[in-house]
Amino acid sequence: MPEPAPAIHLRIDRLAWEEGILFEDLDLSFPAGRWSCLLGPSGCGKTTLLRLVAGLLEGGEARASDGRPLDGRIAYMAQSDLLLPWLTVRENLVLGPRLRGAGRALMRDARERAAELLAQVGLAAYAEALPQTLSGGMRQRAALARTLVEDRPVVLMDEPFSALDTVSRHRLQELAARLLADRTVLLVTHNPLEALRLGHQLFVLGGRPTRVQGPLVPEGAPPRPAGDPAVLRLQGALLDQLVASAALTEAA
Amino acid sequence: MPEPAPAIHLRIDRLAWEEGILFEDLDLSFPAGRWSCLLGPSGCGKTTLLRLVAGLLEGGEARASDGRPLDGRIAYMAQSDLLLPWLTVRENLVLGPRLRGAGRALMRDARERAAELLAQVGLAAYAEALPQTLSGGMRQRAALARTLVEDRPVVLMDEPFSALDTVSRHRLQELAARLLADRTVLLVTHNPLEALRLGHQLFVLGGRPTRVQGPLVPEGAPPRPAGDPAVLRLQGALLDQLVASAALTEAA
Amino acid sequence: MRLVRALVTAAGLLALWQLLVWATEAPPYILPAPGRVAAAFVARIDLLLANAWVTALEIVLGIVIGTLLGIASALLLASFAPLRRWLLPVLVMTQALPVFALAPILVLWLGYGLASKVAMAVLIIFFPVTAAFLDGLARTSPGWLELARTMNASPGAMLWHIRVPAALPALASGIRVAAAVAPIGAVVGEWVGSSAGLGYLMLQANGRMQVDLMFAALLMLCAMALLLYFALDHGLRRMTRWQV
Amino acid sequence: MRLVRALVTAAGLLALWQLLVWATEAPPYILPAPGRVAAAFVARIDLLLANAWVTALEIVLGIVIGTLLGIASALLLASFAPLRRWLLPVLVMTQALPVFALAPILVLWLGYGLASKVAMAVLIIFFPVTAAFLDGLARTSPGWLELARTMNASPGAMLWHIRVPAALPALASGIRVAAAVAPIGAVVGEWVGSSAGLGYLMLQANGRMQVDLMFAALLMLCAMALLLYFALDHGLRRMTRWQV
Amino acid sequence: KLTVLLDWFVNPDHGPLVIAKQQGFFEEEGLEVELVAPADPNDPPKLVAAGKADIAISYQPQLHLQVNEGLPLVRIGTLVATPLNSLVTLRDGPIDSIKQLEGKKIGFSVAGFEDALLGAMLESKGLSLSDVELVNVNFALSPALLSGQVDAVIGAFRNFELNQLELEGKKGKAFYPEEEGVPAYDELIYVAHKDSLERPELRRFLAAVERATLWILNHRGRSWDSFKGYAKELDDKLNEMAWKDTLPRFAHSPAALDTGRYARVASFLHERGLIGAPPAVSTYAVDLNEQR
Ligand SMILES: Nc1ncnc2c1ncn2[C@@H]1O[C@H](COP(=O)(O)OP(=O)(O)OP(=O)(O)O)[C@@H](O)[C@H]1O
Ligand SMILES: Nc1ncnc2c1ncn2[C@@H]1O[C@H](COP(=O)(O)OP(=O)(O)OP(=O)(O)O)[C@@H](O)[C@H]1O
Ligand SMILES: [Mg+2]
Ligand SMILES: [Mg+2]
Repeated sequence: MPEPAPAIHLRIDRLAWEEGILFEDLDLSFPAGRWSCLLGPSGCGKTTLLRLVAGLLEGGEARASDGRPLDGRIAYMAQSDLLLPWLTVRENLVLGPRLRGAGRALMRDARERAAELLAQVGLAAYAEALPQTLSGGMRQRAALARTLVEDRPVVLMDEPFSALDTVSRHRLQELAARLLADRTVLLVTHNPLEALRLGHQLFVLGGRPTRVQGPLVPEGAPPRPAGDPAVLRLQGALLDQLVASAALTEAA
Repeated sequence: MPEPAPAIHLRIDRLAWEEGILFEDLDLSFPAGRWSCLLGPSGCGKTTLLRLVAGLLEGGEARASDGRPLDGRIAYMAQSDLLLPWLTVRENLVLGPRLRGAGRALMRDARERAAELLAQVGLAAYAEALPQTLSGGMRQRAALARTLVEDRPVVLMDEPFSALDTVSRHRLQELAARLLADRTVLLVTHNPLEALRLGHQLFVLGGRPTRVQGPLVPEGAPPRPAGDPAVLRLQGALLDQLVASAALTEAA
Repeated sequence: MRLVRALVTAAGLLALWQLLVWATEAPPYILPAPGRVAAAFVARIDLLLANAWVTALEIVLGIVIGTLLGIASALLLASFAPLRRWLLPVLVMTQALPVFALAPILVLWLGYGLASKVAMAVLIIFFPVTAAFLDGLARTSPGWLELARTMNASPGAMLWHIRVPAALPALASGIRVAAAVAPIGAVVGEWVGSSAGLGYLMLQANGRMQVDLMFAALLMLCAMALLLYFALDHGLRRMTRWQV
Repeated sequence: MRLVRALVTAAGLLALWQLLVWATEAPPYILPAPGRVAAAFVARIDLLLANAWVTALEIVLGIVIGTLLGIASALLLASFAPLRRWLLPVLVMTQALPVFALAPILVLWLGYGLASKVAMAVLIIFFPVTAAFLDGLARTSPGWLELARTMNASPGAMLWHIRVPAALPALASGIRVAAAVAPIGAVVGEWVGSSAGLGYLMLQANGRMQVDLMFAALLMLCAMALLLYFALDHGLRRMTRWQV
Repeated sequence: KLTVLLDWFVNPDHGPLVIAKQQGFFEEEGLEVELVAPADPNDPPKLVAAGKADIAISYQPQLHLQVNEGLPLVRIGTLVATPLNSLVTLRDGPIDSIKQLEGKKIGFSVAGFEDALLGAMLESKGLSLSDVELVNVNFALSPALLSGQVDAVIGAFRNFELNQLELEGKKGKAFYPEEEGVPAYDELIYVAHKDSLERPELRRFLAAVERATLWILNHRGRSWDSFKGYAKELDDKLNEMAWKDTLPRFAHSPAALDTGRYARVASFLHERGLIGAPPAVSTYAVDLNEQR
């Protein structure tokens, strides 16, 4: 990693769409070098939260604990894959360095890294394919690989494994956990088990305006095996929280 | 339902992309009025199979057991939501009847049905919103509602719940199971539990060229509760099959 | 704010113009200074207005008919691929036909009146519209088309409910180009046996070396073009409001 | 197959032309029958070719310069929003300026040689290119732009690696229109001041009442326009091959 | 009702037509006359030949070309009975004689016979067409000359371009074709369709323009007022000057035909290769008042 990952503090005074207030008077802290998982009913604002941290949306203030700007230290994997249709998978993977005008040496490094990651996400054979010819899960894997090529201290991922089958999902979770072990990661997921396996702490969002509950803090270091007692113990509690937050969101 | 749902037979002689042969010499039968779930590693050809049945791809022959053409009896929910950005959610829901040039009476019926379904998928408040202002999960719910408005005897769904949180996912599974109880349904999913809850029979795809294993047939009528012994019993076997098919696919 | 910007732009252009006159020492019979033109503008305002009115009518008719024809031909060509293969070359050819070669033919068929001038404007306008719209129609996202197919959309419904709305931004782009070239279309049309209109006035003033009057007419034309463009642009933006 | 189609289209058009001549009883000095034109074509082929060569050069230069200028101005306007607000009206105005009004000025600066005609063609070509490309650049999917932002792309890199490729189909559409109107640009240029070229030949033939020769030159021009259009179209398709 | 296609925008050359309208001479002949200005002077004869108008204003040399190409046109009257066309240079420029044009640029506005005209003029001074460079400058004869883009222009009307130059503060020097080896011709003539010669309206039309011509000659001062009253855009300095210069050149007897003049120009054009063997003058030029 290029530098130690900072903690992140997010402060939202008020964020409203036409349909009403989404967030109001919210303070959140995501500890340094840890995975924070965000769960909650569809439409509660998880993606919006990530976009605020990434600086893609006005209306909130995200600060790094080391006082330096976050800009340039974030890798963001959006909910849709955003692969560029005119670039091959390989070219898509090194889009970041290319956009930053990386020199020859940097580009070579990035290309090597990309080739490695392509193999690790199981797309080695598709390096020269255009994204349009890939299946949904393959596209998502390519997007994940691109995010990992970025090699940033702060990583925001919006449902990065949602289109994957159980087996690849498991494998890629391990891969991400390993490669992003000491990064500050915000992971949006709908899969409670995934959150329990990967998160140092879990936040559950819900209600209108959306409030944040938690964090739930499973014991032990991620990635935890699915059968880990810490996971099993918290599973019930997490599910209860999710049901409650869904009810809360709906009632409003 | 307008008419009894037919069984479907799919015959593929050979289907190849640039990267190699995907299917070869394959015969599949999906029984009438039953849910068939398709599982398998990412990129193994699940979407392709659905597209073949829907008649969107050349290379396979799908026949209905009643000998009549399938054309016009299929509702297809693709992996991406395909909501039209210039139509409101409500208008997107009645796109089918509108495209078929439905008369006033039919359109009124469709609109009523759409309003009902919007409420059932929890989007009643977003009827007049444009799709771009919805979250990922909300878009998927709208797409599901649109598929259900179609009210066809054969329904093909490609990972219809993948972007949903646990609670809504559970609720919409019930909804779909209820509304499509006696339809011939092909459901692509990556969630083994989902398949076990919803499927009358489960097919696992894998290998290169892709072969189809199964069907696995859980006891009892779907939707089965998550704790159902039939589900728990088969869970291990299914996972083993998935791991095996993933390995098989990778080896090639 | 907008008005301010418009005024500042205008002032800037005038300054540039005056500078050009000074810098190139262009004689007044080639590029008259703004002051002279303004004087001519004021002195002959009745003449200018009377002729502008004629041209405005031609422009509006040309835009309306040209756009409608362009839309219709794009729809036709998009619906029937064989037709496209056969007729597209013909459309391209119409663009290469110089007006004066057609003028006697047009007059022969349409007379000296408004019709032949509007026809000329239409000829100039309709290709950008056709080309842009056709391109938009051809580029509809295949996912939507497949969805429509599974919904048993007739080709007509598919066109109307999917391809046309999806191509509206492209059409808007074409109409913008058309709006910008419409005035020149009308002016060129007035070369086809005319006795009124800004184009006529310009030719006539040019022939008499009343270059200041000619530039005054030109100014009038530019003002009309701008008005038309931005009015249409405003409307087109509303039409494609769902667009980013 | 393609050749067959081209030949059949040509034959069809000739038949239509002949029919038109019969139906409207257009006299040969207004619309000569295809036979007469063909005869003139064959008889004066050396004259036609010599002049076509001049015009072709003007067209090609016009296309190249006009497209490059159009691309450059679209890039500039897309990069700097304030610039767009100030300069777009000016661009629109350039479109409304009838060439003949500018011709004396252009000729004054560029002389009667190749330059003034190329300038004329450029003037006609560059707006469709600018407008279409600018539109494409403005409509880049916001998701990609946000991605690029999180990747710390400089505005330049964002333009070059995201917005430009995303706008290539729109640019292609603009270039197609430009290709179709380029010949008329060159001809109008020749019309205003020249001593060679198909436009000059047409004027001359028209003055001598050699309408059949004029139409032969027109035919030549159409053929050149078609060739240019389809050659460019072919190239443009390759350029946007990732497109559906 | 008669439709008359002018050769160009209404200008002092069309004096008798405008005055006949203004003074009601056409009405008195029971005619309703519409004057239409085209943009291309070559169109009116074609349209008359095609039956789209009754009378066109054309140029005598043009008529020979038209007839040669088979247009069914006949000259029925003369509007301006002398050449107007001239070769013009700037008086304070370097060119004082045709001889000095060698190697120079000459601008012209395409009408089809400039090269014949110019060729004859050059050859009378021992030069030939290949010694000069001809440039089509279309609408802009005077500007091209004034701005030095060309050294001379052919096709300039002596009643018009010379005044234009003067208004711009320059003096032009004109070389007259009829003084430099070109046979004299009628600059502006009325042409009608071959098959319409029996129409009584044509003779009444000529009678009206004859009256108008005489009226102009009798009322020089008032005639300008009457002319400029026809359309607002006519009232300017240039037209006023041109009016004075044009007055003496209107055919005093519009219907009268000088057969010899037509035969001479025809054989001149034939010699210069612009037309084939000239047909009999009577097939394309008539005096409507003869023997009828
Ligand atoms: N248009 C195409 N051109 C080339 N290859 C294609 C095309 N469409 C699909 N493929 C290939 O076919 C294979 C199967 O794709 P398909 O979309 O059916 O997979 P899938 O089982 O649905 O995967 P996922 O679970 O990731 O959605 C993939 O290897 C893909 O690259
Ligand atoms: N551009 C926008 N205009 C209006 N409303 C918006 C816009 N973007 C988001 N919203 C609204 O904000 C709310 C939160 O959206 P967000 O995408 O953050 O949800 P989410 O938690 O990511 O949901 P999901 O799990 O379905 O992805 C939704 O109700 C959505 O309708
Ligand atoms: Mg989201
Ligand atoms: Mg798929």
